[in-house]
Amino acid sequence: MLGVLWLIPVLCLAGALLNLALGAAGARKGVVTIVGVGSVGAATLAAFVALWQYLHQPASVVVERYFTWISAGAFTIDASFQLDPLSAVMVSFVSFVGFLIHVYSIGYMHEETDAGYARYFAYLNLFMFSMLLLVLGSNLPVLFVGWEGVGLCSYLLIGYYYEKDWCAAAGKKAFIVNRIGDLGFLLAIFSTFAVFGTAEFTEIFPAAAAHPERYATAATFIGLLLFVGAIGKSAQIPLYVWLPDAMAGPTPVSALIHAATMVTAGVYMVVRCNVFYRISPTAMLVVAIIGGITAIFAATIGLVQNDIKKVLAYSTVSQLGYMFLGAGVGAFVAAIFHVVTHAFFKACLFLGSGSVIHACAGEQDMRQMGGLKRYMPTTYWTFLSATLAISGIPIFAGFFSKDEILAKAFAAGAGGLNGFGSLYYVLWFLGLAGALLTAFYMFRIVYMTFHGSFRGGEEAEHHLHESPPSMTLPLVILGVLSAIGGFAGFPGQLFGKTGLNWIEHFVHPVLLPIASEAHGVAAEAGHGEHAVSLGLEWLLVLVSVGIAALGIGIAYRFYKGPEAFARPRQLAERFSLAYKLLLNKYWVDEIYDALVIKPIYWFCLFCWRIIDVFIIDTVFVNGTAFLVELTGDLLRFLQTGNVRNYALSVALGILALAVILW
Amino acid sequence: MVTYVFLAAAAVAIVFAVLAVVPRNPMINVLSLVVMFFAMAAIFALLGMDFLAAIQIIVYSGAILVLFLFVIMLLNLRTVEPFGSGRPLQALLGVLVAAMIGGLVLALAALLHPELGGVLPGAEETGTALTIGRALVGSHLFVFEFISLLLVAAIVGAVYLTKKELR
Amino acid sequence: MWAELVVIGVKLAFVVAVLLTTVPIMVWVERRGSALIQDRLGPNRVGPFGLLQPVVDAVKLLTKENLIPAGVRLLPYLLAPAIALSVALSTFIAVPFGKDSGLELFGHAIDGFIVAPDLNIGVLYIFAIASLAVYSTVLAGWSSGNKYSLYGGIRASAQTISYELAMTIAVVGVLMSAGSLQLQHVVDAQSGVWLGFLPRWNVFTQLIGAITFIVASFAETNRVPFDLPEAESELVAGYHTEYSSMKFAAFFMSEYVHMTVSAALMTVLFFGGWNLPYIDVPFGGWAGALFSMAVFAAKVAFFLWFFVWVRWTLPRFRFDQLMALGWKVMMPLAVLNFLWVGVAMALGIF
Amino acid sequence: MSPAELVAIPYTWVLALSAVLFAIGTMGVLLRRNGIAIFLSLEIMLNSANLAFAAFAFRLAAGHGTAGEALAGQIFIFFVIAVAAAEAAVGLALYIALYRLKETIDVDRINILRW
Repeated sequence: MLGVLWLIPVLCLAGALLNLALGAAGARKGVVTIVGVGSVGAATLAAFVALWQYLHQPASVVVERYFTWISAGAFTIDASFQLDPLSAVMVSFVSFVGFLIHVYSIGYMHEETDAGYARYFAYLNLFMFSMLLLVLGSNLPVLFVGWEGVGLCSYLLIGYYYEKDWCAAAGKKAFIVNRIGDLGFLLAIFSTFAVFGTAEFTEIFPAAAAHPERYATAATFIGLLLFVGAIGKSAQIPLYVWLPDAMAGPTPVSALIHAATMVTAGVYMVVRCNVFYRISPTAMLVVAIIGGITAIFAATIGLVQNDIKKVLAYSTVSQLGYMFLGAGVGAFVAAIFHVVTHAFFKACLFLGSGSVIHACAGEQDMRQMGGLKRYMPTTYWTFLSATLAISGIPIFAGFFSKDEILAKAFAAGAGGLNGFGSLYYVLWFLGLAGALLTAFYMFRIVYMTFHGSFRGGEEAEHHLHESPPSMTLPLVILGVLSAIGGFAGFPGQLFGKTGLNWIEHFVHPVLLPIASEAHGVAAEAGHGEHAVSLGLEWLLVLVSVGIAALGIGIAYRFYKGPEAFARPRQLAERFSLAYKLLLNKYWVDEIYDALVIKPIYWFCLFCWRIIDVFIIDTVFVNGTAFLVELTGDLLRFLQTGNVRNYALSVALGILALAVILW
Repeated sequence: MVTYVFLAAAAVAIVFAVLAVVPRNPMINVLSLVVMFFAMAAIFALLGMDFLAAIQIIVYSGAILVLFLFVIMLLNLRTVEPFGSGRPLQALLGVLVAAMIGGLVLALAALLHPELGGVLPGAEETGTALTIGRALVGSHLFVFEFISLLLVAAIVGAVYLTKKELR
Repeated sequence: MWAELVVIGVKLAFVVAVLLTTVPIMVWVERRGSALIQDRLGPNRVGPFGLLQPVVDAVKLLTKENLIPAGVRLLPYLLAPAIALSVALSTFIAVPFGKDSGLELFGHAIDGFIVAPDLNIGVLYIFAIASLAVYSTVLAGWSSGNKYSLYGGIRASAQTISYELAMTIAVVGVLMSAGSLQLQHVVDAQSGVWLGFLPRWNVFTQLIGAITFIVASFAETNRVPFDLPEAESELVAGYHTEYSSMKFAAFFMSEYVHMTVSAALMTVLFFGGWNLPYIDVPFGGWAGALFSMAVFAAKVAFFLWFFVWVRWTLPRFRFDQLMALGWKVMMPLAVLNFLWVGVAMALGIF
Repeated sequence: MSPAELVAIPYTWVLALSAVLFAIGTMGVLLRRNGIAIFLSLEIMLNSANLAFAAFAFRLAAGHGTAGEALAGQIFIFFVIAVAAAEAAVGLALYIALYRLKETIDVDRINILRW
């Protein structure tokens, strides 16, 4: 019935291959643009067609099987896609945002060489293919293929400027760190096969939901392993280190891969596997704790960074932390909701920053900016709307999603979810603090970049200019979306009308009902409204809004007006140690370097110098050769060159043989 | 009767084998080898292998040794080297080794129980030719074909080697 | 046992006598025939029609001085003519020359008018012996210590070897259709009628084979048009340049004996031996035997005349032409005949 | 296998003959310097080997084995002869090439192929 489902990724794949071919053939930018953007546009169209068809048919889950991918004895893996509320939401926004960013890339990358341009779009299309595969896959292996695919593309795109070795290094870092997570994911897949005998979502989740007690331990195990994978892909503590470096890639890439889509794959996966977490309190708690800590931790680092993209990167990390916090407190729908809104405003922010960097001729240090509002109004306004959204100002998208997560966290604390009530209170508080910091550093960006006077010097000031329409158009669309997109999840329960929360009702079927009510709280955590009274919820809303406003105010005091930059400097001097700590990102990279990388390096050095060079090369290889040469030198005297001697020796040999055999 | 014929043939064979090895004139070697092959053919015939006898004469005497004659005539060899000349050690060892190998087999022959041999019954008019032919294109077909391949290869190789351009 | 020996001895004597007497007759026929063809008289002084001429020639050869040139390698020089003659003579012992219907001689069965009746590799034997004819030429040419003789010897041997192949392969067809290596069976297989109207002679069933064989035997016997080894008129007279008197006579006789044997082989292999077309011999016993011998002799005589006829009709080939003919025409033709026989036997045509 | 008529020759005699011939041939190979002569001695050795085959085929034919076994010996001799023909052709061609190159086929003077 849904014929177009397979079309969505395959279109992108075709675009990618075609672009690779074009790049090899040395085609002009125009052709590449048509192919690259056109294919993704077509895919987006197909996605919306599929969505439309899906909405007009009863079944809540549609699985399309195409062919048997692996068949080994009893166990087979089909290449099959699944369309259910969750993947529907993901597909639609992934393809849409992806399309916008493709359009944006036309303007942003137009200075590249033809070959580079083609390469860029080929990778980008390939990424879209992998991401859609990931989202659509109806079993863990297919999902994993997409998972690895996006990893590969992120590596390729981070290292897009491979001439600069720090870019290449960043790409390698991302790839390697992701490997660690992928190991966990693989183990999870294997154990899933071991436990359930299959990896089809439509089979394992109902099975697990039907017998929660039987599968509790397995669920804990698998859930934790899956979460390891999610940590790697979604840049959570302790594996978040690759994401800030990933900013080495072109800004649209940062926007698409490292803000909007790929990094949220982990969240998607956790939500997809919500059943495991809901029947295993431990796993759930771990998810929540990691999420909460990451949220605050990354936010603190973001406070003092001066590279605009770095700040955005750390904010991404902390927002991802929020999403996991949501998942951890059982607000899976809220988490997905935040994924969507975050995709909107964070993409908008990155594209805006990209436009700014574009204007400042590649300058990324905010201290060299300022007063850009005059020169690039469109960018400014869209950026501002996105900033308000992320800061959680009402009406704007981010408010609804983030506030719902916080509310659910509080509700979990109040409801004593899985009996860890107090812990969830702490997490809620961390989230709140994170919100404050978020508001602060986001407005810090706004003020340092767009307000005040330009600090970049005259000649730089001359060619400040608004970006071309191909870049501003996506900005506008995303800005509007980040303004109004939140109404998809309007918290109707505040007004006693639950029906208003569209996304809640749409996605909720994904949360399969757990059979026995032993874990009733988990089931109930889907709708947290009974945990806390209506008044308390309103209070929470007001608190978070106030927090956000407070953050904005502080930012205003620090970076706007006459004594801008004075106060932060004083603070930095007073708490110089803390300042250094934050500025150097807690020296996490250095610690990892010392604890992990150096030992491995030394080990490799040992393998190289001792084992390879000495033992293998010297002793074995050259030693053998030397031995052969020596024997040759000795034996060559037998080679008289006289045939008759040879014949004689042959005869002697025959004689000896005969005597022996006698 | 048969026994005497055999002994005579054997004697001829041995004598002419020696003549084929010892004299320094290659022509004499070849000619005596012809005679020796005739003796061999006679022995084959005595052992009831008449087909082999014919083949022996046709192939060896009629073809191979003629080839030798050609080469000897064409190269018109002047090398008159006394038997076993040069390298006395080589010569001594050679004689010893050869004698010992022959002695071993002789000893073997002496140890074995001297049973009388027999003639393979063949069709009246074809003798063993028919049976051998059947076996060649029957159970031994592959080797037969392979031998023909080998001969073709040999011909090509010989033609190539003796081309003037080779040098 | 002794009786057997006697029988064999008688046969042998008979055969040798016939063969040797054929030689002078053939000499006379050759000379008169050439005269006839070239429209001259030929020898007509000694005896009626010069019939005694060969005898005189023989006397001359016998009484000539037997000189041995300087620088010849004596042993092979003397060996060569002997080899030639003995080879030519000894091929005949496997050739049957008459129909045997269980006759007796000295109260003992003569089983077949053939010297070696139970030589069951018949034709193979003939080829084995014939393949030795090369030695006579090679040795003669080489031992004469004369480069023209050497060239002649090499020419002759090369020619002999080349055409031997074609000859053998051509005969293989006959042996296949007869299913035997022995010539008496080959002859028996040729009695009767083929396709209803042709005599079942191999010349009809395997025409290509017959032609190949005849041409090849011309080359084997060093007769025109293939007489390069002794082309005295344009090349120096081949491998027996240095031979004179009786040694030369030996070569000479061997050639004619060879001719006779070839004629007999043609008769036996391709022209039905002593079989007459359509009619089989009317009376048995000695009469029948003699009659069959007469038929056989008549055919042989015809082929001998055919040799002479061709010799004085055709010009001589050049050596390269000869080789080309032998390898590029005769061999393929022979193989073609071989294939044809195989196919025909598979299809049951004969 | 139908009862074969015996021949009044012990097969060991044939074997002994082959031994003697083999020894002679070996001596020739080891002691002659003329390449052609060496080749001839080689042929003698081949023939003696053939004779050994013949000896045992002879014995098998006398009822000590199946007809197939007895025949195998003769067929092997046939193959040996064929191989000998091929070998003679190639070997003599080699000698001719060699003679063109070095004006001799004295194997003691063809010894440049060494260290």
